[in-house]
Amino acid sequence: MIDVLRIVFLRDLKVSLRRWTDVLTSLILFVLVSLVFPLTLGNDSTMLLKIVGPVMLVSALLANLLAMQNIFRPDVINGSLEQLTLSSYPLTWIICTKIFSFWLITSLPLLLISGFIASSYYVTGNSILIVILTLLLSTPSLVHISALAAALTVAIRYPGALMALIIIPLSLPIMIFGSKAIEFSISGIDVSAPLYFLLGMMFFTCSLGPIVTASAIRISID
Amino acid sequence: MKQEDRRSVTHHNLQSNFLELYRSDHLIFSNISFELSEGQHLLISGANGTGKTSLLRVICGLTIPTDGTVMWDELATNNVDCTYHHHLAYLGHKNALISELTAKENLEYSLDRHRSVMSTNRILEAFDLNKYLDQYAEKLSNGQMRKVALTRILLSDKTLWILDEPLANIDPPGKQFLLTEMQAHLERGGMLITTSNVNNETLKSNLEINLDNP
Amino acid sequence: MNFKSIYKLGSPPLFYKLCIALEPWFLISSILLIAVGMYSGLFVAPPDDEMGDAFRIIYFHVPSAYVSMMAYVYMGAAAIIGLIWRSNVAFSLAKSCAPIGASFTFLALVTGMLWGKPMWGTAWVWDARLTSELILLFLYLAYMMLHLSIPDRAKADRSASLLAIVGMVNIPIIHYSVVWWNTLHQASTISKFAKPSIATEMLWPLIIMILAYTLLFAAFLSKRTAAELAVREKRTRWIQTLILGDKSNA
Amino acid sequence: MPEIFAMDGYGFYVWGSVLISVAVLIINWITAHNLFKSNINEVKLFMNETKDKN
Repeated sequence: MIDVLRIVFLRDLKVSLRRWTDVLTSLILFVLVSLVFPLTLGNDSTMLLKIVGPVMLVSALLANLLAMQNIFRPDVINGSLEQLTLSSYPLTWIICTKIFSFWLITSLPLLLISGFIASSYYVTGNSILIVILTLLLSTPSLVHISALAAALTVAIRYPGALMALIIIPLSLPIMIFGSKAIEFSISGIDVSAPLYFLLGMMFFTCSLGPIVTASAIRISID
Repeated sequence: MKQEDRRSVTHHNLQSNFLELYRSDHLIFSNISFELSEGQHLLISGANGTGKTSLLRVICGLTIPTDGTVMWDELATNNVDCTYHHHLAYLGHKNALISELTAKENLEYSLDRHRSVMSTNRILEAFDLNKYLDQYAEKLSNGQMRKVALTRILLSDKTLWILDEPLANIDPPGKQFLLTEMQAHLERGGMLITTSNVNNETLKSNLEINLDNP
Repeated sequence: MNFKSIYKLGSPPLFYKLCIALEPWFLISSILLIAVGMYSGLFVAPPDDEMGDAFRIIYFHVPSAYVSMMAYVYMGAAAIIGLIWRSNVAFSLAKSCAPIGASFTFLALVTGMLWGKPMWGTAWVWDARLTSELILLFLYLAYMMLHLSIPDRAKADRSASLLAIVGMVNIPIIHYSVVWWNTLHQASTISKFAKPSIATEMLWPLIIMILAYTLLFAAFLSKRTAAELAVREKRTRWIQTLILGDKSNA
Repeated sequence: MPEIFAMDGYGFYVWGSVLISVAVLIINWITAHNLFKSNINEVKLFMNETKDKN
């Protein structure tokens, strides 16, 4: 079983690296969105410090929304997702590894970049670590919710708007607690409460997400 | 999997009774019953669009039929401890090849490859795919992609092969080799379900289901 | 235990007849109750000492908010039953809950804003309950949009039911994260429609209105479910005899 | 009588919500009724089709 998951993981990693333009689009979108706000709001540090949390989370959400559109779509078109559902291995675990490899490809670079972007927002000291930690805790949930939305809309021709309509309401708690965590760390308040919640949300979505996504795929492939 | 070992000695059989499928309220096929045991070949024939592919997808469990059940070793395929998918290899119209990977990687990364390198070379030699192994799958021609997909099926030592028009757009030598391979599979005690609308050089089949007459 | 009768209720013909039979009764009783409730709410109940007569909007806001929440839970339950037993009855129930629930959520939002205008001066106040209602409206829209954009009805039913279940599980999480976020921003606004400990003579019209709205929801639901069920079972013999049978009043 | 409608100054809001509630409920009933009628016709259409076919 484990070597099957390893095969799926390596295969998806290789495919995603070959399709590196998707990695880049989510990264570029993240940087661009974070670039727009200082330019439009002017660069006085108090204002920027106040909005760094929401900007980080919203751009992570948008990057996810874009990147996750083609997590299942190409595999359905070329028929390899059917082979995965027909394999004797549980589809939930295969979906779990697929989502993990996609998280590695699209969201991990965001974490690395977010440190620099946060410092460009005059964030100093360990708040930068908190920004990275918040994104580390919130992106897995976002990835799982977007994967579910992608699985539900895989049979639809233009799923863009519908995916946003599904993802954003479901990811509001992560948005709220994520931006609050960063805001607390900047204004020196104790950060553990929102971070614990983000951790809880992460385990909740990462454990139940693949199960629901697997059944969504079985239904869409029907 | 003790139960599995005791059973593997006895023969497997695939049975379906009164299968029926409606696609948004218009009938695709109904009342399909057959029993397939080891060494037998079931041919599903009929004109285009009479539901052959849908029937195959129902048999292999991708589509849930409106009525009727598919049984493997007397266990319904959606039963939890049914080992149907351990013995099933399905090839539909789509070749299940990832275009970003080369043909060799596609073969390597398919989940159920157990066969030795020697038999792999034999099949690749017969399909003369060796010179295309390092090409990306999207650059291969339709026929070559089909052959790579078929190689994956031939390599996977599953007892039941479900192939949707296996002989379509394959050149004569490849077709000949495929026919002999299918025959060898049946002699080894495997089971085979194929569809074909051009009923000329198909494998002689023990059972046949014709979907033409509504 | 009478599981048998409950299971029998799930059979499409019986459920269809039930819907057709009960619907007028639900409608009439709810209209009567609304008349009584509105009259007593608007004229009989004494004005609130703080808000004066503006508090009467509560008789329209709280029932619709209650029904909108109940409709989503009802939709989620029907979705679960539909996915497990693949029953057309449950899928029709889930599908017909969505538009009714969405209309009641819209109603709750509008009356909430009309309530906010005199109370806090601005129509839209980022109050925890109003924001949760708005998110609930988007969850309904997501369900309806997903159901509309998948051509094959059986697949649309199952995919949308999955979304309904995920939505139902997320409603409490979203609600309490909005409440937590709201307590951060402003001290909890003294709002009449947080648990109103209002006098009894103000309370009983509210109870009547809530009952009336629930009956109204039941009436709309049975009408729509009958319609959806008829379409899903149009191949069966029983629906055709029923339709031919009551040719007169169809 | 008129001061009843005034609702001491908040008349617009109270009666506004009353009107909107009644309007939305009536729209609900109309859409439900139309859906029922159109679905029943759809079933009838389907019956006629299948009747001619066999």
